[in-house]
Amino acid sequence: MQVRVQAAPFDFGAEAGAFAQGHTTAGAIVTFCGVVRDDGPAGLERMEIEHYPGMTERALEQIATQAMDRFALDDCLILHRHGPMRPGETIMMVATAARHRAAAFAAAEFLMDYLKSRAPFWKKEIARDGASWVAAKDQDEAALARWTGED
Amino acid sequence: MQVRVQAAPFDFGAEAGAFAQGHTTAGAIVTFCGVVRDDGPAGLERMEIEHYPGMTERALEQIATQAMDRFALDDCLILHRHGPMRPGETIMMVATAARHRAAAFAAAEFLMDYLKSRAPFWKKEIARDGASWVAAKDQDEAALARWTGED
Amino acid sequence: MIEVLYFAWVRERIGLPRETVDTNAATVADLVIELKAREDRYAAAFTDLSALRVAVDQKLADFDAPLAGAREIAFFPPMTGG
Amino acid sequence: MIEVLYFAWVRERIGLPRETVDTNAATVADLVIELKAREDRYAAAFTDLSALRVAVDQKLADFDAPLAGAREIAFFPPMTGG
Repeated sequence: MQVRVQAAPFDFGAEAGAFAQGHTTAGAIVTFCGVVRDDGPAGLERMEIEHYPGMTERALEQIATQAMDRFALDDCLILHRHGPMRPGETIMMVATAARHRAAAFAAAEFLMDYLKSRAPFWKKEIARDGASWVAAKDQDEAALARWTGED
Repeated sequence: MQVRVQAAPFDFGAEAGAFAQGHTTAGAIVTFCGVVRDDGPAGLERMEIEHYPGMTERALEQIATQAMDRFALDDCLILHRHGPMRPGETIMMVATAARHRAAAFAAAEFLMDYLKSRAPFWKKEIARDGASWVAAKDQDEAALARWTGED
Repeated sequence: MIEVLYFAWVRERIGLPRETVDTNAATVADLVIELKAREDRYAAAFTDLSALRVAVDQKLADFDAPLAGAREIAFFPPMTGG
Repeated sequence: MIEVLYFAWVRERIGLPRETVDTNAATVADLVIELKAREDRYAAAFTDLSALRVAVDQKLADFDAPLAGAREIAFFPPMTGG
Protein backbone atom coordinates (compact mmCIF):
# COMPACT_ATOMS: atom_id res chain seq x y z
CA MET A 1 0.00 0.00 0.00
CA GLN A 2 1.39 3.35 -0.99
CA VAL A 3 0.15 6.94 -0.81
CA ARG A 4 2.00 9.82 -2.48
CA VAL A 5 1.14 13.53 -2.58
CA GLN A 6 3.40 15.60 -4.76
CA ALA A 7 3.61 18.72 -6.93
CA ALA A 8 5.82 17.07 -9.56
CA PRO A 9 4.31 15.48 -12.68
CA PHE A 10 4.39 11.69 -12.81
CA ASP A 11 4.58 9.16 -15.62
CA PHE A 12 1.31 7.20 -15.49
CA GLY A 13 2.60 4.35 -17.67
CA ALA A 14 5.76 3.90 -15.61
CA GLU A 15 3.76 3.96 -12.34
CA ALA A 16 1.13 1.53 -13.66
CA GLY A 17 3.81 -0.83 -14.96
CA ALA A 18 5.80 -0.78 -11.72
CA PHE A 19 2.65 -1.38 -9.69
CA ALA A 20 1.55 -4.33 -11.83
CA GLN A 21 4.95 -6.02 -11.78
CA GLY A 22 5.12 -6.34 -8.03
CA HIS A 23 2.10 -8.62 -7.66
CA THR A 24 2.30 -12.17 -8.94
CA THR A 25 -0.39 -13.50 -6.59
CA ALA A 26 -2.92 -10.97 -7.88
CA GLY A 27 -4.62 -11.90 -11.13
CA ALA A 28 -6.29 -8.53 -11.64
CA ILE A 29 -4.85 -5.02 -11.79
CA VAL A 30 -7.06 -1.96 -12.26
CA THR A 31 -5.78 1.57 -12.68
CA PHE A 32 -7.51 4.93 -12.98
CA CYS A 33 -5.74 8.05 -14.22
CA GLY A 34 -7.26 11.54 -14.11
CA VAL A 35 -6.08 13.98 -16.76
CA VAL A 36 -6.59 17.76 -17.11
CA ARG A 37 -8.97 17.96 -20.08
CA ASP A 38 -7.97 20.16 -22.97
CA ASP A 39 -11.11 22.03 -24.01
CA GLY A 40 -9.46 23.77 -26.95
CA PRO A 41 -8.19 27.33 -27.53
CA ALA A 42 -11.19 28.98 -25.85
CA GLY A 43 -10.94 26.75 -22.82
CA LEU A 44 -8.74 26.02 -19.88
CA GLU A 45 -5.29 27.56 -19.59
CA ARG A 46 -4.33 25.68 -16.47
CA MET A 47 -5.65 24.03 -13.33
CA GLU A 48 -4.41 24.71 -9.82
CA ILE A 49 -4.98 22.24 -7.04
CA GLU A 50 -4.81 23.41 -3.45
CA HIS A 51 -4.58 20.90 -0.64
CA TYR A 52 -4.30 20.68 3.13
CA PRO A 53 -0.80 19.38 3.90
CA GLY A 54 -0.92 16.89 6.72
CA MET A 55 -4.63 16.19 6.54
CA THR A 56 -4.31 15.15 2.89
CA GLU A 57 -1.83 12.38 3.66
CA ARG A 58 -3.90 11.23 6.64
CA ALA A 59 -7.11 11.13 4.60
CA LEU A 60 -5.48 9.23 1.74
CA GLU A 61 -3.86 6.69 4.08
CA GLN A 62 -7.21 6.13 5.72
CA ILE A 63 -9.04 5.66 2.40
CA ALA A 64 -6.35 3.27 1.15
CA THR A 65 -6.45 1.23 4.37
CA GLN A 66 -10.23 0.97 4.14
CA ALA A 67 -10.00 -0.26 0.54
CA MET A 68 -7.34 -2.85 1.43
CA ASP A 69 -9.57 -4.31 4.16
CA ARG A 70 -12.92 -4.05 2.48
CA PHE A 71 -11.88 -5.62 -0.82
CA ALA A 72 -9.12 -7.94 0.49
CA LEU A 73 -6.65 -6.29 -1.87
CA ASP A 74 -3.13 -7.51 -2.47
CA ASP A 75 -2.07 -3.89 -2.87
CA CYS A 76 -3.20 -0.40 -3.73
CA LEU A 77 -1.66 2.92 -4.72
CA ILE A 78 -2.92 6.50 -4.52
CA LEU A 79 -0.85 9.22 -6.16
CA HIS A 80 -2.24 12.77 -6.22
CA ARG A 81 -0.66 16.00 -7.37
CA HIS A 82 -1.18 19.55 -6.16
CA GLY A 83 -0.12 22.91 -7.56
CA PRO A 84 -0.41 24.12 -11.15
CA MET A 85 -0.88 21.77 -14.10
CA ARG A 86 -1.69 22.25 -17.75
CA PRO A 87 -4.22 20.51 -20.03
CA GLY A 88 -3.08 17.01 -20.91
CA GLU A 89 -1.14 16.57 -17.68
CA THR A 90 -1.97 13.77 -15.27
CA ILE A 91 -3.66 14.95 -12.05
CA MET A 92 -3.75 11.73 -10.09
CA MET A 93 -3.99 7.97 -10.30
CA VAL A 94 -5.09 4.99 -8.26
CA ALA A 95 -4.16 1.36 -8.79
CA THR A 96 -5.55 -1.79 -7.18
CA ALA A 97 -4.38 -5.41 -7.23
CA ALA A 98 -6.68 -8.26 -6.26
CA ARG A 99 -7.11 -11.95 -6.89
CA HIS A 100 -10.15 -11.39 -9.10
CA ARG A 101 -11.40 -8.57 -11.28
CA ALA A 102 -14.62 -7.72 -9.42
CA ALA A 103 -12.71 -6.72 -6.28
CA ALA A 104 -10.04 -4.80 -8.22
CA PHE A 105 -12.67 -2.77 -10.09
CA ALA A 106 -14.84 -2.13 -7.03
CA ALA A 107 -11.84 -1.03 -4.98
CA ALA A 108 -10.65 1.41 -7.66
CA GLU A 109 -14.12 2.97 -7.85
CA PHE A 110 -14.33 3.10 -4.05
CA LEU A 111 -10.97 4.91 -3.88
CA MET A 112 -12.06 7.39 -6.54
CA ASP A 113 -15.43 8.09 -4.92
CA TYR A 114 -13.79 8.80 -1.56
CA LEU A 115 -10.98 10.83 -3.10
CA LYS A 116 -13.44 13.05 -4.96
CA SER A 117 -15.43 14.09 -1.91
CA ARG A 118 -13.43 13.28 1.22
CA ALA A 119 -9.79 14.13 0.53
CA PRO A 120 -8.90 17.81 1.09
CA PHE A 121 -8.14 18.91 -2.47
CA TRP A 122 -9.69 21.88 -4.24
CA LYS A 123 -9.47 22.48 -7.96
CA LYS A 124 -9.33 25.94 -9.50
CA GLU A 125 -9.70 26.36 -13.24
CA ILE A 126 -7.90 29.25 -14.86
CA ALA A 127 -9.33 30.05 -18.30
CA ARG A 128 -8.53 32.98 -20.59
CA ASP A 129 -11.63 34.81 -19.38
CA GLY A 130 -11.23 34.24 -15.65
CA ALA A 131 -10.66 31.80 -12.83
CA SER A 132 -13.16 29.79 -10.82
CA TRP A 133 -13.20 27.11 -8.14
CA VAL A 134 -14.64 23.84 -9.35
CA ALA A 135 -17.93 23.16 -7.56
CA ALA A 136 -18.52 19.80 -5.90
CA LYS A 137 -21.09 17.75 -7.80
CA ASP A 138 -24.19 16.21 -6.28
CA GLN A 139 -23.46 13.07 -8.27
CA ASP A 140 -20.11 12.69 -6.52
CA GLU A 141 -21.84 12.72 -3.16
CA ALA A 142 -24.37 10.23 -4.53
CA ALA A 143 -21.56 7.97 -5.77
CA LEU A 144 -20.20 7.88 -2.24
CA ALA A 145 -23.56 6.81 -0.83
CA ARG A 146 -23.36 3.43 -2.55
CA TRP A 147 -20.46 2.40 -0.28
CA THR A 148 -22.07 3.33 3.02
CA GLY A 149 -24.52 1.29 5.03
CA GLU A 150 -23.26 -1.91 3.45
CA ASP A 151 -20.49 -2.78 5.83
CA MET B 1 -10.14 2.14 -31.02
CA GLN B 2 -7.64 -0.68 -31.23
CA VAL B 3 -7.82 -4.46 -30.97
CA ARG B 4 -4.72 -6.66 -30.89
CA VAL B 5 -4.41 -10.43 -30.60
CA GLN B 6 -0.87 -11.71 -30.26
CA ALA B 7 1.29 -14.50 -28.84
CA ALA B 8 4.10 -12.15 -27.81
CA PRO B 9 4.29 -10.75 -24.28
CA PHE B 10 3.48 -7.06 -23.91
CA ASP B 11 4.59 -4.35 -21.51
CA PHE B 12 1.47 -3.30 -19.60
CA GLY B 13 3.00 -0.05 -18.34
CA ALA B 14 4.21 1.01 -21.78
CA GLU B 15 0.82 0.20 -23.33
CA ALA B 16 -1.11 2.00 -20.58
CA GLY B 17 1.14 5.05 -20.84
CA ALA B 18 0.88 5.24 -24.64
CA PHE B 19 -2.89 4.86 -24.46
CA ALA B 20 -3.28 7.62 -21.86
CA GLN B 21 -1.06 10.10 -23.68
CA GLY B 22 -3.12 10.17 -26.83
CA HIS B 23 -6.26 11.59 -25.23
CA THR B 24 -6.27 15.17 -24.01
CA THR B 25 -10.05 15.58 -24.32
CA ALA B 26 -10.69 12.62 -22.03
CA GLY B 27 -10.43 13.34 -18.33
CA ALA B 28 -10.60 9.70 -17.25
CA ILE B 29 -8.51 6.69 -18.21
CA VAL B 30 -9.22 3.23 -16.80
CA THR B 31 -7.09 0.16 -17.46
CA PHE B 32 -7.45 -3.48 -16.51
CA CYS B 33 -4.60 -5.97 -16.73
CA GLY B 34 -4.97 -9.71 -16.25
CA VAL B 35 -1.95 -11.58 -14.92
CA VAL B 36 -1.23 -15.32 -14.64
CA ARG B 37 -1.35 -15.86 -10.88
CA ASP B 38 1.58 -17.51 -9.23
CA ASP B 39 0.16 -20.02 -6.77
CA GLY B 40 3.56 -21.07 -5.42
CA PRO B 41 5.76 -24.14 -5.93
CA ALA B 42 2.86 -26.61 -5.74
CA GLY B 43 0.79 -24.63 -8.23
CA LEU B 44 0.69 -23.60 -11.82
CA GLU B 45 3.63 -24.26 -14.12
CA ARG B 46 2.18 -22.47 -17.10
CA MET B 47 -1.06 -21.44 -18.78
CA GLU B 48 -1.90 -22.05 -22.42
CA ILE B 49 -4.53 -20.03 -24.18
CA GLU B 50 -6.13 -21.39 -27.32
CA HIS B 51 -8.17 -19.11 -29.55
CA TYR B 52 -10.12 -19.12 -32.80
CA PRO B 53 -8.14 -17.06 -35.32
CA GLY B 54 -10.45 -14.92 -37.40
CA MET B 55 -13.42 -15.15 -35.06
CA THR B 56 -11.38 -13.78 -32.16
CA GLU B 57 -10.56 -10.55 -33.98
CA ARG B 58 -14.17 -10.19 -35.16
CA ALA B 59 -15.55 -10.74 -31.67
CA LEU B 60 -13.14 -8.25 -30.08
CA GLU B 61 -13.81 -5.59 -32.72
CA GLN B 62 -17.52 -6.01 -32.11
CA ILE B 63 -17.19 -5.77 -28.33
CA ALA B 64 -14.96 -2.69 -28.62
CA THR B 65 -17.36 -0.99 -31.04
CA GLN B 66 -20.28 -1.66 -28.71
CA ALA B 67 -18.36 -0.15 -25.79
CA MET B 68 -17.41 2.95 -27.81
CA ASP B 69 -21.07 3.61 -28.69
CA ARG B 70 -22.71 2.63 -25.44
CA PHE B 71 -20.40 4.67 -23.18
CA ALA B 72 -19.54 7.48 -25.63
CA LEU B 73 -15.86 6.70 -25.23
CA ASP B 74 -13.06 8.79 -26.62
CA ASP B 75 -11.10 5.59 -27.19
CA CYS B 76 -10.63 2.01 -26.11
CA LEU B 77 -8.04 -0.73 -26.44
CA ILE B 78 -8.24 -4.52 -26.16
CA LEU B 79 -5.02 -6.49 -26.19
CA HIS B 80 -5.20 -10.27 -25.65
CA ARG B 81 -2.49 -12.89 -25.86
CA HIS B 82 -2.72 -16.55 -26.84
CA GLY B 83 -0.25 -19.43 -26.55
CA PRO B 84 1.85 -20.39 -23.53
CA MET B 85 2.59 -18.02 -20.66
CA ARG B 86 4.13 -18.38 -17.22
CA PRO B 87 2.98 -17.17 -13.79
CA GLY B 88 3.52 -13.43 -13.45
CA GLU B 89 3.10 -12.77 -17.17
CA THR B 90 0.39 -10.46 -18.46
CA ILE B 91 -2.46 -12.27 -20.24
CA MET B 92 -4.45 -9.34 -21.55
CA MET B 93 -5.46 -5.75 -20.93
CA VAL B 94 -8.21 -3.31 -21.75
CA ALA B 95 -8.08 0.47 -21.56
CA THR B 96 -10.86 3.04 -21.84
CA ALA B 97 -10.81 6.83 -22.19
CA ALA B 98 -13.89 8.94 -21.46
CA ARG B 99 -14.80 12.45 -20.41
CA HIS B 100 -15.79 11.34 -16.91
CA ARG B 101 -14.84 8.47 -14.64
CA ALA B 102 -18.20 6.69 -14.42
CA ALA B 103 -18.23 5.96 -18.16
CA ALA B 104 -14.56 4.92 -18.23
CA PHE B 105 -15.07 2.45 -15.35
CA ALA B 106 -18.34 1.05 -16.69
CA ALA B 107 -16.87 0.57 -20.18
CA ALA B 108 -13.82 -1.27 -18.84
CA GLU B 109 -16.04 -3.63 -16.84
CA PHE B 110 -18.32 -4.11 -19.84
CA LEU B 111 -15.33 -5.03 -22.01
CA MET B 112 -14.07 -7.50 -19.41
CA ASP B 113 -17.46 -9.13 -18.90
CA TYR B 114 -17.89 -9.67 -22.64
CA LEU B 115 -14.31 -10.81 -23.12
CA LYS B 116 -14.66 -13.43 -20.38
CA SER B 117 -17.68 -15.16 -21.85
CA ARG B 118 -18.07 -14.13 -25.49
CA ALA B 119 -14.61 -13.99 -27.03
CA PRO B 120 -13.31 -17.35 -28.28
CA PHE B 121 -10.42 -17.95 -25.89
CA TRP B 122 -9.92 -21.08 -23.80
CA LYS B 123 -7.49 -21.30 -20.91
CA LYS B 124 -5.66 -24.49 -20.00
CA GLU B 125 -3.72 -24.70 -16.75
CA ILE B 126 -0.67 -26.93 -16.66
CA ALA B 127 0.35 -27.80 -13.11
CA ARG B 128 2.98 -30.21 -11.90
CA ASP B 129 0.33 -32.86 -11.28
CA GLY B 130 -1.60 -32.50 -14.51
CA ALA B 131 -3.37 -30.23 -16.97
CA SER B 132 -6.97 -29.04 -17.06
CA TRP B 133 -9.15 -26.68 -19.02
CA VAL B 134 -10.44 -23.78 -16.96
CA ALA B 135 -14.20 -24.08 -16.52
CA ALA B 136 -16.43 -21.14 -17.28
CA LYS B 137 -17.87 -19.63 -14.10
CA ASP B 138 -21.55 -19.05 -13.46
CA GLN B 139 -20.64 -15.68 -11.98
CA ASP B 140 -19.09 -14.60 -15.29
CA GLU B 141 -22.35 -15.32 -17.08
CA ALA B 142 -24.17 -13.46 -14.31
CA ALA B 143 -21.82 -10.48 -14.72
CA LEU B 144 -22.78 -10.31 -18.36
CA ALA B 145 -26.47 -10.21 -17.53
CA ARG B 146 -26.18 -6.75 -15.98
CA TRP B 147 -25.45 -5.24 -19.41
CA THR B 148 -28.36 -6.79 -21.27
CA GLY B 149 -31.93 -5.61 -21.37
CA GLU B 150 -30.83 -2.09 -20.54
CA ASP B 151 -30.23 -0.73 -24.02
CA MET C 1 -18.83 -29.59 -48.04
CA ILE C 2 -18.33 -27.69 -44.82
CA GLU C 3 -15.31 -26.94 -42.65
CA VAL C 4 -15.78 -28.14 -39.08
CA LEU C 5 -13.48 -26.80 -36.36
CA TYR C 6 -12.95 -28.03 -32.80
CA PHE C 7 -11.39 -26.13 -29.94
CA ALA C 8 -10.12 -26.86 -26.42
CA TRP C 9 -11.29 -30.17 -24.92
CA VAL C 10 -13.63 -30.78 -27.87
CA ARG C 11 -10.54 -30.77 -30.11
CA GLU C 12 -8.70 -33.04 -27.68
CA ARG C 13 -11.54 -35.57 -27.45
CA ILE C 14 -12.09 -35.76 -31.20
CA GLY C 15 -8.35 -35.73 -31.79
CA LEU C 16 -8.14 -33.15 -34.56
CA PRO C 17 -8.50 -29.37 -34.87
CA ARG C 18 -10.50 -29.29 -38.10
CA GLU C 19 -11.84 -31.41 -40.91
CA THR C 20 -13.87 -31.05 -44.06
CA VAL C 21 -17.25 -32.77 -43.78
CA ASP C 22 -19.53 -33.80 -46.63
CA THR C 23 -23.02 -33.29 -45.27
CA ASN C 24 -26.57 -32.44 -46.21
CA ALA C 25 -27.55 -31.69 -42.63
CA ALA C 26 -30.13 -28.92 -42.42
CA THR C 27 -29.13 -27.58 -39.00
CA VAL C 28 -26.22 -27.65 -36.60
CA ALA C 29 -28.12 -30.19 -34.48
CA ASP C 30 -28.50 -32.47 -37.52
CA LEU C 31 -24.77 -32.21 -38.17
CA VAL C 32 -24.07 -33.16 -34.56
CA ILE C 33 -26.24 -36.30 -34.97
CA GLU C 34 -24.24 -37.28 -38.07
CA LEU C 35 -20.93 -36.70 -36.30
CA LYS C 36 -21.97 -38.66 -33.18
CA ALA C 37 -22.85 -41.64 -35.38
CA ARG C 38 -19.31 -41.76 -36.78
CA GLU C 39 -17.15 -42.93 -33.89
CA ASP C 40 -17.02 -43.11 -30.11
CA ARG C 41 -14.69 -40.13 -29.84
CA TYR C 42 -17.31 -37.94 -31.53
CA ALA C 43 -20.05 -39.38 -29.35
CA ALA C 44 -17.90 -38.62 -26.31
CA ALA C 45 -17.29 -35.04 -27.41
CA PHE C 46 -20.98 -34.35 -28.07
CA THR C 47 -22.47 -36.19 -25.08
CA ASP C 48 -23.67 -33.05 -23.30
CA LEU C 49 -24.67 -30.30 -25.71
CA SER C 50 -25.38 -27.92 -22.83
CA ALA C 51 -21.61 -27.93 -22.19
CA LEU C 52 -20.91 -26.88 -25.79
CA ARG C 53 -21.08 -23.70 -27.79
CA VAL C 54 -21.24 -23.39 -31.55
CA ALA C 55 -20.27 -20.74 -34.08
CA VAL C 56 -21.55 -20.61 -37.66
CA ASP C 57 -19.23 -18.69 -39.95
CA GLN C 58 -17.41 -17.25 -36.91
CA LYS C 59 -20.56 -16.00 -35.19
CA LEU C 60 -22.05 -17.55 -32.05
CA ALA C 61 -25.18 -19.48 -32.99
CA ASP C 62 -27.74 -21.91 -31.57
CA PHE C 63 -27.84 -25.63 -32.26
CA ASP C 64 -31.00 -25.17 -34.31
CA ALA C 65 -29.26 -22.69 -36.64
CA PRO C 66 -29.62 -23.64 -40.33
CA LEU C 67 -26.52 -24.75 -42.24
CA ALA C 68 -27.66 -23.54 -45.67
CA GLY C 69 -24.87 -21.42 -47.15
CA ALA C 70 -22.58 -21.86 -44.13
CA ARG C 71 -18.91 -22.54 -44.84
CA GLU C 72 -17.45 -22.97 -41.34
CA ILE C 73 -18.90 -24.51 -38.19
CA ALA C 74 -16.98 -24.52 -34.91
CA PHE C 75 -17.67 -26.49 -31.72
CA PHE C 76 -16.11 -25.54 -28.40
CA PRO C 77 -16.71 -25.33 -24.64
CA PRO C 78 -17.90 -22.10 -22.98
CA MET C 79 -15.24 -19.45 -23.48
CA THR C 80 -12.81 -18.45 -20.75
CA GLY C 81 -11.02 -15.36 -22.01
CA GLY C 82 -9.93 -12.26 -20.15
CA MET D 1 -5.21 29.83 21.39
CA ILE D 2 -6.13 27.83 18.32
CA GLU D 3 -4.76 27.71 14.78
CA VAL D 4 -7.46 28.48 12.20
CA LEU D 5 -6.83 27.53 8.56
CA TYR D 6 -8.74 28.57 5.44
CA PHE D 7 -8.66 26.89 2.02
CA ALA D 8 -9.82 27.61 -1.53
CA TRP D 9 -12.41 30.40 -1.81
CA VAL D 10 -12.74 30.65 1.98
CA ARG D 11 -9.05 31.58 2.07
CA GLU D 12 -9.53 34.04 -0.79
CA ARG D 13 -12.52 35.78 0.83
CA ILE D 14 -10.91 36.10 4.22
CA GLY D 15 -7.61 37.07 2.63
CA LEU D 16 -5.26 34.84 4.57
CA PRO D 17 -4.41 31.14 4.73
CA ARG D 18 -4.15 30.81 8.52
CA GLU D 19 -4.14 32.75 11.74
CA THR D 20 -3.88 32.15 15.45
CA VAL D 21 -7.13 32.94 17.25
CA ASP D 22 -7.59 33.58 20.94
CA THR D 23 -10.97 32.13 21.75
CA ASN D 24 -13.05 30.50 24.46
CA ALA D 25 -15.64 29.20 22.00
CA ALA D 26 -17.11 25.88 23.10
CA THR D 27 -17.89 24.56 19.61
CA VAL D 28 -16.96 25.18 15.98
CA ALA D 29 -20.28 26.98 15.51
CA ASP D 30 -19.45 29.33 18.41
CA LEU D 31 -16.07 30.07 16.82
CA VAL D 32 -17.81 30.89 13.53
CA ILE D 33 -20.06 33.39 15.36
CA GLU D 34 -16.99 35.09 16.84
CA LEU D 35 -15.22 35.22 13.47
CA LYS D 36 -18.29 36.61 11.65
CA ALA D 37 -18.49 39.44 14.18
CA ARG D 38 -14.96 40.55 13.36
CA GLU D 39 -15.16 41.99 9.84
CA ASP D 40 -17.23 41.88 6.68
CA ARG D 41 -14.80 39.54 4.92
CA TYR D 42 -15.38 36.93 7.62
CA ALA D 43 -19.13 37.47 7.49
CA ALA D 44 -18.96 37.02 3.71
CA ALA D 45 -16.96 33.79 3.98
CA PHE D 46 -19.31 32.29 6.57
CA THR D 47 -22.64 33.44 5.09
CA ASP D 48 -23.80 29.96 4.07
CA LEU D 49 -22.55 27.25 6.39
CA SER D 50 -24.11 24.53 4.21
CA ALA D 51 -21.50 25.44 1.57
CA LEU D 52 -18.68 24.91 4.07
CA ARG D 53 -16.88 21.96 5.55
CA VAL D 54 -14.82 21.92 8.72
CA ALA D 55 -11.96 19.81 10.04
CA VAL D 56 -10.92 19.66 13.70
CA ASP D 57 -7.30 18.57 14.11
CA GLN D 58 -7.26 17.38 10.49
CA LYS D 59 -10.38 15.26 10.76
CA LEU D 60 -13.70 16.13 9.14
CA ALA D 61 -16.13 17.29 11.81
CA ASP D 62 -19.55 18.86 12.29
CA PHE D 63 -20.16 22.49 13.19
CA ASP D 64 -21.38 21.41 16.61
CA ALA D 65 -18.09 19.64 17.39
CA PRO D 66 -16.54 20.76 20.68
CA LEU D 67 -13.30 22.77 20.58
CA ALA D 68 -11.96 21.58 23.96
CA GLY D 69 -8.40 20.37 23.42
CA ALA D 70 -8.40 21.11 19.67
CA ARG D 71 -5.27 22.73 18.25
CA GLU D 72 -6.20 23.25 14.59
CA ILE D 73 -9.52 24.12 12.94
CA ALA D 74 -9.84 24.35 9.15
CA PHE D 75 -12.68 25.82 7.08
CA PHE D 76 -13.08 25.02 3.39
CA PRO D 77 -15.62 24.37 0.62
CA PRO D 78 -16.70 20.83 -0.33
CA MET D 79 -13.66 18.97 -1.61
CA THR D 80 -13.03 18.39 -5.30
CA GLY D 81 -10.14 15.96 -5.54
CA GLY D 82 -9.57 13.09 -7.92
